Amino acid sequence: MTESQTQTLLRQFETLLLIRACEEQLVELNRQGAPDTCSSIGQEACAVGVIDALEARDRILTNHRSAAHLIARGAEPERIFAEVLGRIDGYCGGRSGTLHIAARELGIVLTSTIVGGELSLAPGVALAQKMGHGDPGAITAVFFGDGAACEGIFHEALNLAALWQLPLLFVCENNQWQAYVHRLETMADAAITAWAEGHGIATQSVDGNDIEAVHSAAKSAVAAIRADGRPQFLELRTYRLRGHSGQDDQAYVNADELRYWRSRDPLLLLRQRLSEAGGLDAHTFAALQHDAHTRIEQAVAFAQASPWPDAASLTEQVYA
Amino acid sequence: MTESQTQTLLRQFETLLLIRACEEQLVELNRQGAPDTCSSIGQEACAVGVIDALEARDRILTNHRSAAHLIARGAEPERIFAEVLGRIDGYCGGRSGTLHIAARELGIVLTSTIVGGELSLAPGVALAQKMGHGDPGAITAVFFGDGAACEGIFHEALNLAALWQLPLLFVCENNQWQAYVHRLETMADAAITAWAEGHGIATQSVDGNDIEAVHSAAKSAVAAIRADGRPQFLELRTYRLRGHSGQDDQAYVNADELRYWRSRDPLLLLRQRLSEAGGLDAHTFAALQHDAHTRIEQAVAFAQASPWPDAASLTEQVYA
Amino acid sequence: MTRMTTEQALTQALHEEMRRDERVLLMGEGAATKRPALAREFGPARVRNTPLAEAIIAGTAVGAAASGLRPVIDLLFAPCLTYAMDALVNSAGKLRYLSGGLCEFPLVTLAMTGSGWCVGGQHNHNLEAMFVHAPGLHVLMPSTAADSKGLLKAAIRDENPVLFFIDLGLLHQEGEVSDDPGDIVPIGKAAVPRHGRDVTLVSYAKTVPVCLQAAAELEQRGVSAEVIDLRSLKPLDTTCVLDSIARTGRLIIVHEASGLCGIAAELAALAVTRAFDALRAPVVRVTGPDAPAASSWALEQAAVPQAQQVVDAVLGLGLTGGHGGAAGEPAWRARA
Amino acid sequence: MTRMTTEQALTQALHEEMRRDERVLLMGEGAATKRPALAREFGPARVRNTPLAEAIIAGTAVGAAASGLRPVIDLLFAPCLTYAMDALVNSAGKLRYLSGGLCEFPLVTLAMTGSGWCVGGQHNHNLEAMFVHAPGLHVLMPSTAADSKGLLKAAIRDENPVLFFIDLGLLHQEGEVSDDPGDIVPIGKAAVPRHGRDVTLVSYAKTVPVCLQAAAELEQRGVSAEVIDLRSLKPLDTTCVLDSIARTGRLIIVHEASGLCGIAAELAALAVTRAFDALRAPVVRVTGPDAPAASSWALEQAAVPQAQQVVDAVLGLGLTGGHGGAAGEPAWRARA
Ligand SMILES: Cc1ncc(C[n+]2csc(CCOP(=O)(O)OP(=O)(O)O)c2C)c(N)n1
Ligand SMILES: Cc1ncc(C[n+]2csc(CCOP(=O)(O)OP(=O)(O)O)c2C)c(N)n1
Ligand SMILES: [Mg+2]
Ligand SMILES: [Mg+2]
Repeated sequence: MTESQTQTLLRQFETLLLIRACEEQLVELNRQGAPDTCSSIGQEACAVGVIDALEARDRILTNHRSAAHLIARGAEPERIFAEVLGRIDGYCGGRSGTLHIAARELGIVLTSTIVGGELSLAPGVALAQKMGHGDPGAITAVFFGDGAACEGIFHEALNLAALWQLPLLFVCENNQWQAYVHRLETMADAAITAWAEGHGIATQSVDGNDIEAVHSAAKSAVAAIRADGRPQFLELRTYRLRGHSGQDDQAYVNADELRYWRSRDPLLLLRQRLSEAGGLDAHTFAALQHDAHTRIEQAVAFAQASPWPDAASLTEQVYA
Repeated sequence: MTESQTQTLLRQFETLLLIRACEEQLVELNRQGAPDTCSSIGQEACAVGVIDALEARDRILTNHRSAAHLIARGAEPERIFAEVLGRIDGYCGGRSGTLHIAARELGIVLTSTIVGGELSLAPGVALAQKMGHGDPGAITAVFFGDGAACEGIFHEALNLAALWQLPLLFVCENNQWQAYVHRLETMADAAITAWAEGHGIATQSVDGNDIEAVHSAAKSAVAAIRADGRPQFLELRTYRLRGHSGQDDQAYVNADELRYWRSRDPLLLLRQRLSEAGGLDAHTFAALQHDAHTRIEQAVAFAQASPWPDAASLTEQVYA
Repeated sequence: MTRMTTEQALTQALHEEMRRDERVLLMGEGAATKRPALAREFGPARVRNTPLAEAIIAGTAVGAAASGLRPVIDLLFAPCLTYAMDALVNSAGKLRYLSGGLCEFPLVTLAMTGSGWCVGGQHNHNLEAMFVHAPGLHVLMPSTAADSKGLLKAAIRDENPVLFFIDLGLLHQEGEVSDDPGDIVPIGKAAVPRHGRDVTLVSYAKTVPVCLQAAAELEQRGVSAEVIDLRSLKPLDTTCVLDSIARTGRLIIVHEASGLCGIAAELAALAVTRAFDALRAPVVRVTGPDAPAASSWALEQAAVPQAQQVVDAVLGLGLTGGHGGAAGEPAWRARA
Repeated sequence: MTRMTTEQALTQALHEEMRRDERVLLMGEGAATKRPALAREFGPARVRNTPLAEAIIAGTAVGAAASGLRPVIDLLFAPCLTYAMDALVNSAGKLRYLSGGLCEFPLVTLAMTGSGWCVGGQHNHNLEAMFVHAPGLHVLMPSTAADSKGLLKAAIRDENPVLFFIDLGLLHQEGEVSDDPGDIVPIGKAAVPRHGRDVTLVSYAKTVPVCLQAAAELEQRGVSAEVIDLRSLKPLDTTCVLDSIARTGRLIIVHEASGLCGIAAELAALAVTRAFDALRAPVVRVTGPDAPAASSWALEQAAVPQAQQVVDAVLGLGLTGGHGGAAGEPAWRARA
């Protein structure tokens, strides 16, 4: 590994730590009575690997499981926590809560928590880019789950993107679960890429817990889209290490499967990789983790101090 | 050709003639002010070839372009015309009109004119069969267009049918048109079968204007479903020889394409085939055609004499 | 002014607005085929035939609207909107609010509905009230060619997602239409095509001419009826309706859609919550039944309010002392 | 009688009905995972986890219902119904009628909605009025554990397609529930949990307890309020409501959904079209706003009618002479 590669991985590792700390804190807050959230614990490498392959001019759409995408894109944990807690300083002034956070200043332009909603909206964002709105050469990336791939809108979005040659990167975080249903109860094993390939879209399926694999697949997909303007498809095989949301105890999860994927925790994998390359000793690791936790503690304090939105604003911004 | 093959084809030819005469009469009635209909002129071989491969115990779902399916299944033209004209003796008492005709006595159990609606309903009909309702060993056939294949529900229906191993025959009459849009403006050329194959469903694509090809493909698909209980997919490549509906003048249709497909009119093809096999001389042909027209004239007279539904019945049968 | 059909007026509105603003684009199943002059002038990037897939057409329009374009989508028939409900109701109607005002969705959705063509309940379903009930959307349904043009232009210029319903029964009716590309009809303002003193008839779309006919007949019988054409169902011009009720004291709402949780319910509620003291008689709803649209001409006609029913309803209020009770409402209407 | 939560009561209803009638099956995303006892007893053919695809779940239920089965589907959250609208509105609601009565669709669709969990507008949208407006469907939304059980059982036995809305805010509230598997609560009958003379408070789901609380407070102030729990939104128990209005002369409708073309509009219309002479005061709607549900607890609470608002609305009718005009309605409500 070159020094610069190590530096990149180290920076990415810091982001993974921040996301993990954020998600763990959200679970803890929920345990204390704050609103429920869908954590991306176990899937952090997908978010960071893909978003690091995008540029500031690019646009992103995400869904209910968005904290990792937000943080990978540089969102302030302060404003994420404020949003989840329903406070005025949240990215959406507390209106969204955890489920539909958009942050246009970061290029995270639309978020839908209707499963498949992000897929319905993404071609339009890419169409606007193709028709000259936004920065030249910009593309759109849409994050969605394996569950969303079961919705009919997935098929419609793939067909339109292929047909109209839209600069759109489909990123399926296949975390094996669709709320309380295992993916293999809903589809054949290799179904998702088979469906995408049925639309003639170039497809890659990679280990979503290996950030280098994700990052390099994403980079090549993004380059291809910028070169020919056509959509690309990325399946990231990963795992939802916690329950669907909040305090879900995963009682319905096969213990062996969970054990297997825990051993493949993306943070563990990257830490090993960095250690082996001599880029991360125990001391540095402890320091980085401490930084992440400190940052999150500050964020929570900020959020808890943020005022509630004024009830008088209840019907503002329904209409333009 | 064996004598029995010739007899089969001759019987099928009579049905084609009856469908054609029916459709032409519907166009003429519309010209005179009766409601608009979507004619299956050019697609008759699809209906007859598939439905002849089914048994009485099987169930059928169709859509807005249903006259051929109805007649192929033995529907009385009298009651079809009465239905189109909104009269009490129609299959649905005039409630449906042309667009949603169901005829449960014939096993044509549900018809939706929402494009894709038939696809949404069909797995449920097949599920009931699989779970022991209806006749043992029965299967369901659902007819739909290439346009319907663009709707997301197509993907959802394929996935569910494959996953739950439903005894369901998907029959896509790919007539190259989706109302006023050519199919190739909406999808890649081989898209429909590629989509079905993406679901791991066994697929055949045959010349829909060649009734023997359709019939033999349908027979093998039906046999396969009865044998293993899994869905099968049939793409019938055909052509909508008239406009989308009523008096549509097809001004937007490429003249060469239309000329090509007119030369491949399924009635023409079967007539040639029968003539070559010595099963149909000019005299017999004229006699058969005369019979078909006479039957249709009677049907129209019946329908026109049928009373209008009573306005007092307007809100009956909304609720059970 | 030029005489033209509603269909022509709508196409003209599209033409003018696409010329005025290059961000406007038209998408739909057959949008280019059916409006070839637009396709020629603005090309395939701005006038797009789409796959037959309402959900993605609508979703794409919503995404594009949030990203600098101003899409108009033609979803053909109102019942097809059921496939586009997520994009329209959950995305266009809610994401501006839920994001704290971060985006706007300037987009127009066209859909036809209404009786007259015997197409039956899966192509003819007056479900506009569903979109009035949902937050964040505007809903228009004009009755004249002129309003169709002027309101469609206003809708295209509006920053909100607009549902624009076209009454199939009015599509080929002619009217005088303004030639000035600058003329629009403001959203949210009702028209009063006939002034009167004794009773207010509120309607929209196909039943506006029905009310005007009823008003003419009522005049013969010494009753002066005011006719209000809502045009815009959301926002509703409550001021216009309340002013009229304040003068007439009597309200009859007439429309083809079911009255149950429909516009008629909303206006009756408006009257009894905000004009109670002015009301001198029961409000009457003369609406379509709680039933799908039957295809048969005989049943289609029986479902659509007719002028005579409106006249009977008015006379049933005792205005000329001739009738009493719920006259004018056929039996099945009693349940709505 | 056994004390249990609404959630438990619903599961018990499913249990009993699946035992009684082997045609009943349960399908949905997580249906088997979340009700493991049912899955164990009735097996994977009758308790089915489904792919995440509401349109085909609903369509399959409709097709199966027409073919001898009696499906119950769990579509989780009301806003997800937007994906299933074609199957529910165009197929289940219309195809019986359009086929001339050839088939029936005995199926139940479960969906949760309502405030209390800070989930925001894409999981919390009280859109039950859309299904009341659409023809051919029944719509239920109970307020107690007992009614939840009894009505779900009735819905499963009914030959019509039923939308069964579960108020998220009531899911874990407990109540006494009948143990007799033969007990059902008839569809279309309102309950009157409190009788009164001066004013009728009509509500359903979460705001029924709100009205009961308001009624208790009003009693302190010498006002006797009757509280009607509709339970069934379609068919509506108009007789119960009209009888009450005939006695009290005053009507206040309270619900969390938007009032615009909502149940409140329908009931206000009912009053002014069919009980005009009995009305002694304006009808008042105390409802949620014409806005998506915001996630923030502060805004969620501001959107949901509270007992004090109901009390103020009643007092605003001048019943004790203390208040006048539109008191009790916050400013934004004036527009609805
Ligand atoms: C249309 C729709 N159906 C159901 C839900 C409830 N729900 C929220 S997330 C989720 C699981 C989604 O699975 P997947 O797409 O794989 O994403 P993941 O949660 O695994 O990230 C469900 C069922 C919803 N929000 N929208
Ligand atoms: C969801 C929906 N969208 C649009 C329509 C209007 N429409 C009726 S038939 C049709 C074309 C359907 O094309 P296809 O599925 O190929 O069937 P075909 O008419 O060619 O037999 C259209 C657009 C409809 N009925 N339903
Ligand atoms: Mg998943
Ligand atoms: Mg076609």
